[in-house]
Amino acid sequence: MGFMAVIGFAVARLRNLFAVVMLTGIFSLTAAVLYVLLDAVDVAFTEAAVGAGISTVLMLGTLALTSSEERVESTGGSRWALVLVVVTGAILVYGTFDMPAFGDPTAAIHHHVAPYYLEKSGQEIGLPNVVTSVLASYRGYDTLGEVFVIFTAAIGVLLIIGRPQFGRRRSHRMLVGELHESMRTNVILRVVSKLLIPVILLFALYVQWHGDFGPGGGFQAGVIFASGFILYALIFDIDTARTMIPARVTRIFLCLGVLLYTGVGIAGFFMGGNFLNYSVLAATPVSGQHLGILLVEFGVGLTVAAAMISIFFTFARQEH
Amino acid sequence: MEFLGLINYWIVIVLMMTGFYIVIAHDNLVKKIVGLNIFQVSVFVFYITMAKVEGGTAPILAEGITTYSNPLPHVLILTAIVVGVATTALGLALVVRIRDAYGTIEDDELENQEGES
Amino acid sequence: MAALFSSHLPALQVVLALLAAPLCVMLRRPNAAWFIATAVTWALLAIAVVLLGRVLDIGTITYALGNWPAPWGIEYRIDLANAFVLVLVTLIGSVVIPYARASIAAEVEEPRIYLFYCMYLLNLAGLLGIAITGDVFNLFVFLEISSLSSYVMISLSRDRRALVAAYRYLIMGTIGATFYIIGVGMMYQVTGTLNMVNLATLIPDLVDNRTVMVALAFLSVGLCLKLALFPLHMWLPNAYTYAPSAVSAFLAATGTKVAVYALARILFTVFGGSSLIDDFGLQEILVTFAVLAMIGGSAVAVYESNVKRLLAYSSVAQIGYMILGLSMASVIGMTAGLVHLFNHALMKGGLFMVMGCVFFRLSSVQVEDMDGLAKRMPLTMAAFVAGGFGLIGMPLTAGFISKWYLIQAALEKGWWAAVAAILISSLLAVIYVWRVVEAAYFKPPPKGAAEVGEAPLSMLVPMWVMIGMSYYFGIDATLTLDIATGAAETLLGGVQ
Amino acid sequence: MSPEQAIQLSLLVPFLGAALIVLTWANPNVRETVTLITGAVLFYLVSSIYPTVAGGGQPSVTLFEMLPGLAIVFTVEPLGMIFAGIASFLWIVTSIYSIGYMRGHDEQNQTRFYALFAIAIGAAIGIAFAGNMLTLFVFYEVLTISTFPLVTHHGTPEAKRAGRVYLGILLSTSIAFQLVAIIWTWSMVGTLDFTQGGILNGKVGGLTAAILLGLYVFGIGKAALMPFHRWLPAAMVAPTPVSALLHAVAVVKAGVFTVLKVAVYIFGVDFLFSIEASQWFLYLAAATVLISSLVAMSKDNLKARLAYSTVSQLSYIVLGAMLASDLGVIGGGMHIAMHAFGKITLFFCAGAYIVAAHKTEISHMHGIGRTMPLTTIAFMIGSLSIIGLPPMGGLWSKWYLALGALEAGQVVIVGVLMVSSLLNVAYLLEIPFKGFFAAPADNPSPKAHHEHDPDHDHRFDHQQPREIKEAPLPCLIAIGITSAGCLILFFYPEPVYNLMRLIVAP
Repeated sequence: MGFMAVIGFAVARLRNLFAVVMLTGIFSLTAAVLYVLLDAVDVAFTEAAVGAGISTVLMLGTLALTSSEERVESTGGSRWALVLVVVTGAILVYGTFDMPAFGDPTAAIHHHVAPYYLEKSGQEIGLPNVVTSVLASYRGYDTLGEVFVIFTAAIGVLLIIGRPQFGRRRSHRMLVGELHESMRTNVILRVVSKLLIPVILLFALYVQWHGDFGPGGGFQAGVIFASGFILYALIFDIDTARTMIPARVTRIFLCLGVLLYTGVGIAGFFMGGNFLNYSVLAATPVSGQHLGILLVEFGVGLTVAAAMISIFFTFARQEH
Repeated sequence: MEFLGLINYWIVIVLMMTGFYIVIAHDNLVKKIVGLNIFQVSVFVFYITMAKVEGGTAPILAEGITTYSNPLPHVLILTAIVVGVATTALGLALVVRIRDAYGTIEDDELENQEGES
Repeated sequence: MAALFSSHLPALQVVLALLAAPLCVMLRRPNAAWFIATAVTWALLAIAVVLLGRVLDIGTITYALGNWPAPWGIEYRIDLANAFVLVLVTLIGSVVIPYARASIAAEVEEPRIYLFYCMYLLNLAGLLGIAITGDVFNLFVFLEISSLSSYVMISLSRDRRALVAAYRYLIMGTIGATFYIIGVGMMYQVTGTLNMVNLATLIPDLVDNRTVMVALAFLSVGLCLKLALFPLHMWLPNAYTYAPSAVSAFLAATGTKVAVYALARILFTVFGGSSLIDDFGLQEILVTFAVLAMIGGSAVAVYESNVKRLLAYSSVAQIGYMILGLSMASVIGMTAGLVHLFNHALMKGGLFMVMGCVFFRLSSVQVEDMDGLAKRMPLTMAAFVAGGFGLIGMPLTAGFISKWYLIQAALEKGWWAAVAAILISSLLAVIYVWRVVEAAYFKPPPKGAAEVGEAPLSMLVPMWVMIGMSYYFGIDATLTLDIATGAAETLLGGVQ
Repeated sequence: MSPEQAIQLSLLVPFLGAALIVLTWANPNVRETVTLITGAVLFYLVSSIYPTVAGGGQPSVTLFEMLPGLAIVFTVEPLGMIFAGIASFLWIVTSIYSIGYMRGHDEQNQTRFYALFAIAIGAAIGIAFAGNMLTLFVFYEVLTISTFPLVTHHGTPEAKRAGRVYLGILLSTSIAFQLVAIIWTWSMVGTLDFTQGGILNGKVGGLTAAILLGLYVFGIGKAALMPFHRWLPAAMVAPTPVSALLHAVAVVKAGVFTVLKVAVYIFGVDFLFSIEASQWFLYLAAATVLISSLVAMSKDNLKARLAYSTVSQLSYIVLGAMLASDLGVIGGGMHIAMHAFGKITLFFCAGAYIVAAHKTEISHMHGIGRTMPLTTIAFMIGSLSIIGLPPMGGLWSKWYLALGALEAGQVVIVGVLMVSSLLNVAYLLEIPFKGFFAAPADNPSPKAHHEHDPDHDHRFDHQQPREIKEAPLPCLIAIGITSAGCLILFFYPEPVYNLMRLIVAP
């Protein structure tokens, strides 16, 4: 944690944005490690893939498109900013005084809702990974909402920079700057990645289906799958990567994912349950839950992967 | 004794505030978004920290394990992370467009140009 | 079939819009997308009305998503308060969307239009989701859906300043949302639940808990950022000024209103049971800012020469009215707040639509470009006058009703300063409305002014429908007032 | 036809008339016929209610609830009967007059003029028949808004400036004071219906009552009580028929009418008498009477002088209300009628001078009686009525006001009445005297700068024609009717008097 704090300050001070972005990546990685220590394996997984992976790539892309140096700005307003921050922090610290001590098992937080999940989800859902059960079933509606958030973002990015005429004409190799140069010529890298990428994609599929038992699930799978492609695009050529999955296709998958999720939810109606009730989908509630979660997780995976790919390529295509 | 139990929270707060400071104090639009990320990530850490149970394990049911950490915050944060990346993506897209339209990504320079236009 | 769906209306209220959004993307045709958006919005209005009727008949409706009982699952909980808001949002949407067709076609590049309607549907879904849910974290998720889509919609206009406006809105909006989840986290930490009703039952035992206090503070600040309460309103004027007209009309009439509702929900349903709000002095703080907003907003509006920004600042002031009403924490004050929420949505929506028509013809909303416009666009400018009377609070307009109740509530409390503020700000309203009216009616058209005609019928009709409604509810306000009073009682009554 | 139907129709007719006028814009003759017919129908309807009211009945119509428990209600009681009767009758006369005036002066957008005129009258009727304070307030504001375009009719810069003053004062007073007073009353008493004996009677303490009274009296800006009187002189930029009917009768009388209503039905005479605050407003009114009379003297522009005279005459009525004595109220009510006829005659004459002789400044009216004898005689009659000399109706109202003052033990007020009558003599009779006795030749040279006054025509300054040149016939007819009215009201004041008695002693 202290390490994170250090990074935080470094980010605040550094002027070179590339360095800043890299540090942010490391920051999320450290956070991920921390999550593992704190038993939040799924979160760690996602944070690593999303925070350290996707956002970093996106930021690099943006820097390539804008400027990589932060101008030394006049710190006129920042004094007030400091005051504001200190005050907010003080209030928060004040708030902590009645918080349960760290890890205290007697805290209210662990005794109201959570135990139910831990005890009941075994019979009701029948999945060892409680997080998945809660995510996909008990609070499945939140997850639906979140899939729509990512959907919104993907469409939004398409809307905002999705049309070539808005990018200034530049050769796309500048996308990830010099880094890119070396990568494209580096034989070892190419060979390794050629071998690596299929593995990544396979791993993504594994994560997708394994999510019910161990850490993993739709998000992680989707993100990993996407990063596989992005890696390919970075090392080889964006155009070929694009031809493998044209914009149309990503867009279709984007929609199919959310439609699948919502569809499963609505199927609940016809089987006589409420929205997102999986128990009614099959003969026994448990198998119903299994089926439902499988389907929605797949939906999530589809949308997330499609969204990530689409966002990435929309940034990438700025140059053409 | 009690305070030892709170130290984690305090560090988290420091992290949050660093992020928050970057957002409001810096003029560079990308930097602002970086700050936003740090701010949010530290909030996630806050959630995960509160979920930890002394001597508990990851909430993946297995024989012989009785105490698990609290799964609900994990779920919430999974959601929040995705929301975060979505926001980041949108923000960056806007930054790119702003750069195209104004030729700068420094907030105060933008304000000057707005004043003129 | 009908019976089947009628039992799932609460879910459909939101899901229908969610479902329609990807369809728009897949169809990739502006007209088709517009058609879907219209059909869905109207369907949603029907649903909202039916739900309101049910709530009036049988009281609060709850709907457990996935049949998981609260607090373990997420539940939809519809009482008068949110039924009222649902009707408001869908109603505005139903009027704006036919208007949007021509307006958007004029202000957004053709190839993006079908995606725009997808965004609109997502935004609608988000707002409805906020209004209908009974779970604090679920509220956050839908808050984000609506926010992200609004950022996008704002950035779509051809004016480059829209980009910066959208970016600043994004930064401030996200800060607000983050504050909100910090608050949620703290509440969860000390109570262990996310369900509003459940929280409401647990919090009273924790009144002197500092964590809860801070949680309340962060929740309020976060939501106040979203509803642009002075001094957290900085994002609003530019966002409303540079967004495409239809978007300004829709957001101005719904976005902040839903946030106001959310604040009321948190303050009175979740924390209502506890004495926290009083010990905390939150009431005084809110009232102070509300009054400042009312006077400051109107005062700035007087000097604005861009009429859309003028309206935006007047919104800042009018939000002050609503918060003033809420913070009185008395049935009549709350009624005033809620009824003003509704009336102002109609008036301001209508006025922004007027500006849309003007922009459609003049491609400018500067007041000096409107000299003598009344001769060239009589219907449009007449609508502006009619709507302006509403802002001033002339009798027979909806604005009169809200003002009547606000003043009555303030008198009941003996808050003379508040009464004075209301009066000052409505006198300022006279000035800023009149500046436009004088330009349009008494100034001669500038030399070589473009010979423009009226806006197309597809824009005029919805605009007048909106204005007309604001008069209907000003002439016979019994309906809105009865519902608002009921809603106020449910909110203040805490949990039934 | 039942009085209830009559009420509904008489509220409907003016607005229908306005619509028809707009529809028939193409053909002036049809348009003005429509105006006249509307006026006639309206007057018939209103007078058809008279027997019921005179018989002590108070027909009432409830339209719909605007706020829960607060409806739009119309109830015709004697005071409203008087006001409605005068307004609707004088509308016919004014329409006749304006046909002559507007054509003789060929004003632009006459359709807008006639239509808004009709709406304004409709609003006045609404005020007259209003059954509770809310209804009254609604039509009060409608009247303000609908008369604004009439004030700015000429669209000249100074018309616009005047319009701003007009709207500014009337709106802000009504929003800032009157509305608050109304809502406050509502939240304290829970009703706003005009009820005999007053609804606040005994419900509120002295201080509250005093504040409320202040809010009401100042909130009713149309009553032009100083310091909120400036809008009335400003409004004189309007075409003369507007000044005549609206700013000598409909609008200003709506103001004082509202004051009387508040005094009689919201506070109740006895309760008002018990509030010593009513004293202050009594003296304020008295002060207004004197000051504005003095100002009137200093005005050379005839319409401006008449405007200030109106300001002072209105305060007579406020004074009558604030005396809070039966006779005072009677006097006030009667003065609504008497002053209406007198003042409208004067304005008609002023308009006639403008149309026929293009003269607006009194200093130019030497010998005008030779060219326009009838007009000047009418002016004489009107003046006498305002001054309150027999054989003119004005006598009665002043008489009862004086009695009321004595009844209330306010000898000072009697003195005020005397003095102001003398002032009236001074500033009103000046015109007919100059008109008849002053020789046209000795046109005082210092007024040379008026040569450049666009309003008047140089031919008339240099060689004064001896032959009669009266205003157009319609104008003369109108003038004849109203000045006759002044006389008739002297011999038959009973209708008005009896109605007023009903109020104080039902």
